[in-house]
Amino acid sequence: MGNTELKNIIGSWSENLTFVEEGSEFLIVEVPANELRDIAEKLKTNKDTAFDYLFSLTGVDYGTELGIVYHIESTTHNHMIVMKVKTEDRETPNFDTVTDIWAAAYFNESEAYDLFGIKFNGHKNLRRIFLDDDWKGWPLRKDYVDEFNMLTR
Amino acid sequence: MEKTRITMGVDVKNMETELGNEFPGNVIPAANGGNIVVTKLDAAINWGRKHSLWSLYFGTSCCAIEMMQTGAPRHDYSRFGFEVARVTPRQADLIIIAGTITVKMAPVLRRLYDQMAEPKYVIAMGACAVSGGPFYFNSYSVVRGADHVIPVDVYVPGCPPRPESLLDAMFELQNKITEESMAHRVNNNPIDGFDEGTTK
Amino acid sequence: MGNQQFLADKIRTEEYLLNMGPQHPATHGVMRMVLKLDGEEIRDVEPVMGYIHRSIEKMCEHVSYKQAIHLTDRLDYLSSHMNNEAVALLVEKAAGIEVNDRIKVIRTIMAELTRLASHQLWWAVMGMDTGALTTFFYGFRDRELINDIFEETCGSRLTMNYSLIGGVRYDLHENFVKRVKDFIAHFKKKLPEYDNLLSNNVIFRKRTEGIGILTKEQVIDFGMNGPTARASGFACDIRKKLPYSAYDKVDFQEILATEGDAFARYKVRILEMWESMSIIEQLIDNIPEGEHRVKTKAVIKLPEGEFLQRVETARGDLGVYVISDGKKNPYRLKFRSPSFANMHGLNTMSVGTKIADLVVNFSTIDVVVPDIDR
Amino acid sequence: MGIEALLVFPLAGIALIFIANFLANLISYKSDNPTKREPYESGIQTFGKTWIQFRVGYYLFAIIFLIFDVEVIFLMPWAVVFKEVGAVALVEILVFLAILGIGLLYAWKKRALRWE
Repeated sequence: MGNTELKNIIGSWSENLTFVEEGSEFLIVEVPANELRDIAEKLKTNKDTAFDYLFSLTGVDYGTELGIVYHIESTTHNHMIVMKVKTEDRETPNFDTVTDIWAAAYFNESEAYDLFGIKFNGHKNLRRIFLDDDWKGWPLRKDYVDEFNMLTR
Repeated sequence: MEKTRITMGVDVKNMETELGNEFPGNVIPAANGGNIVVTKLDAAINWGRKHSLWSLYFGTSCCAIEMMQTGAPRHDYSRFGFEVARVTPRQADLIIIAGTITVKMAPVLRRLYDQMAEPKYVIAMGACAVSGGPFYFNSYSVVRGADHVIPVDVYVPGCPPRPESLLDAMFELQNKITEESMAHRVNNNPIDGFDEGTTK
Repeated sequence: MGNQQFLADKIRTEEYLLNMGPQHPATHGVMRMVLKLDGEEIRDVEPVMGYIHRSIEKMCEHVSYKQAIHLTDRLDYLSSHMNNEAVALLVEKAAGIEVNDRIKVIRTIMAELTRLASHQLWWAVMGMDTGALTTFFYGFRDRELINDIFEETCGSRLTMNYSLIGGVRYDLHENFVKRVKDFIAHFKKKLPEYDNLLSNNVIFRKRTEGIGILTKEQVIDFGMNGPTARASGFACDIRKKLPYSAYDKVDFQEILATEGDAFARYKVRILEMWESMSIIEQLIDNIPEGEHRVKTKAVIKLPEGEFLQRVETARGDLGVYVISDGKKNPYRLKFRSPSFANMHGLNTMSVGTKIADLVVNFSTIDVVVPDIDR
Repeated sequence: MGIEALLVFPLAGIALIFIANFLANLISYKSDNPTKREPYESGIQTFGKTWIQFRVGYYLFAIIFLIFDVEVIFLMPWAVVFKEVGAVALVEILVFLAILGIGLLYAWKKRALRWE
């Protein structure tokens, strides 16, 4: 299914979604944080979209905002969509979890928390999976500085 | 019979002066360095010990594949006495650090080294174990060299080193064992100095 | 004799935690699994990763695209060529660099040889995990032949760094074709030997059949991929879905099984070895002529925007996702690792089974730990 | 020669133990550190209680195995002298095996061999 039909179907669900077409081969949907869960729910359950395969969940630091990029694919219709969620607040950024919609988000959200500090409310076991528990700071953020370990060249 | 080999080993005594501050963190010099007097009894014991070094099953990343290749039929290190890779440190004499040591893995390596039975030897295999290798710069979680964690006897360059160079490192370790003497045994002071390879 | 069932229900048993820790023969590297056990039965498996987290994604933000290719070798070192190819394809597609047919065919042959080498190593270690040490020696003996081929053409045995942006580093060695043909002839005689040694071995069958069953829905929900997912019937082969390099010019069959248990995952990989050999045979005789490298600019800058490239490695589909802001190094480079996704299914597979079954399950999802920790 | 031979064997055995230990201590490296005494659990400190109640089935299997293992040890000397002793040895061993067979039957009926 092409990007335009996808845009119409998803556009009908809520007004404050913004769609971006250029700069990427897939349709990009920017979703406000509070509507994340039910858009994700609709994406999976709706018959025509049927996005049931969470391909990847990436944490990104856009300089001022922190965001999560979901690449979701449909195994029946073989198309993919990119869903983005952003938040301004860098001290306690948090989004709703999607582990009960796609179980593939379980470790991915722990990784986003571990490397970016983004919390997911409702996640059963949110912990640092890669770094030590007493590691200070979130390493993949752009403003992470650690002269203790990191020799930048 | 004086051996006329070009030994490329770093002179243990004045290691600090040579390295200067380019190499971050303090390096734990290997304990059982070369000594002078090797009695007949030492020679007999060392001969037996050097031909039956069992390595610990410790492969963290890519070098583990080359270590397995060295154990496999073509390069077969059990021709020289490294018969088998034991799983528990209690039955291993030699730990081949095959791969990167990260900050989270360093206390585990340290604990395994402490739990190994004496006499124990260490081969740091691959650029990551020698000095952090390709992950020296811009990486926040890699210990730059396993000798910040435990004293290393033989270093093997290469990323990953060929099985032949690992075999050569094993011969180098065997030469080092022949020159060991009981008089210079490690008196049981546990080595300290584990600093995650960081610039203090 | 009274009919009192004194064994199971009367006496209360307690659960305890056991570390199947970073240094363990069955964890294929430094994966740590905290097992909640009742006697020998597993109640819960919680993988603790990060013992080989080398912050490759942070490093990629400081290096240019050409240098990033060198780092991808260390990700999933058993399919190092496909990782290089993934980043190379991404940058070529994004920067609009056209690659001639010779390069595509060389890349496909090298990818299939790497897949064969990886499956051989998996088979060797799978035998060792289930207690048969001979498979270790058989598997590695044949793997040495592939290493000779790689060494002669790419210069290195394991981390080859052979694919570049706009081609491959060296042209094929003159007796590359002869060596590959000899290897295929040799391995076609040896693979049935593998079957007699392990696949039809009754102990191995008993250890793997009916163990760790995953249905197709579970596999999709967990986001699993690669041979592990194809064993449950989920057709996720990127070489078929989104063909790249020379995969569209080759006809091969995507191996699917339906049982979804450990033996199905084993069988899928064995049959995939046959498919890889048939792909190489179709390509080896007609490698087109041409340049092995296309002229590219010294510093390659990608236009603004984001790019995704998916490649089928030996473990599943590796996704390289780049956000570029037009500079010479990527703003954010994320590797979507196949083994990291496959780890989601481990808990469902092994709850209720014994520790020995967990070893078999873990070995059949064929995990490479630096691919998980990145 | 009878009584001395009887004494030489046990004494030689005990003497060998002490000699071996003494030699080992003489030439061995001794290094002791706190972590060496802790149990080895793949490189991680053990956590959680390990002094727990586990299934009784494990204990039963161990005991039953022990019985029949010792039984096999008894068969060894019997097999060595079987040729000289002839048919009487066969009858003796059958009686021996029958008694232990009854033991196995008892365990079987008491469902000690059932696992689930």
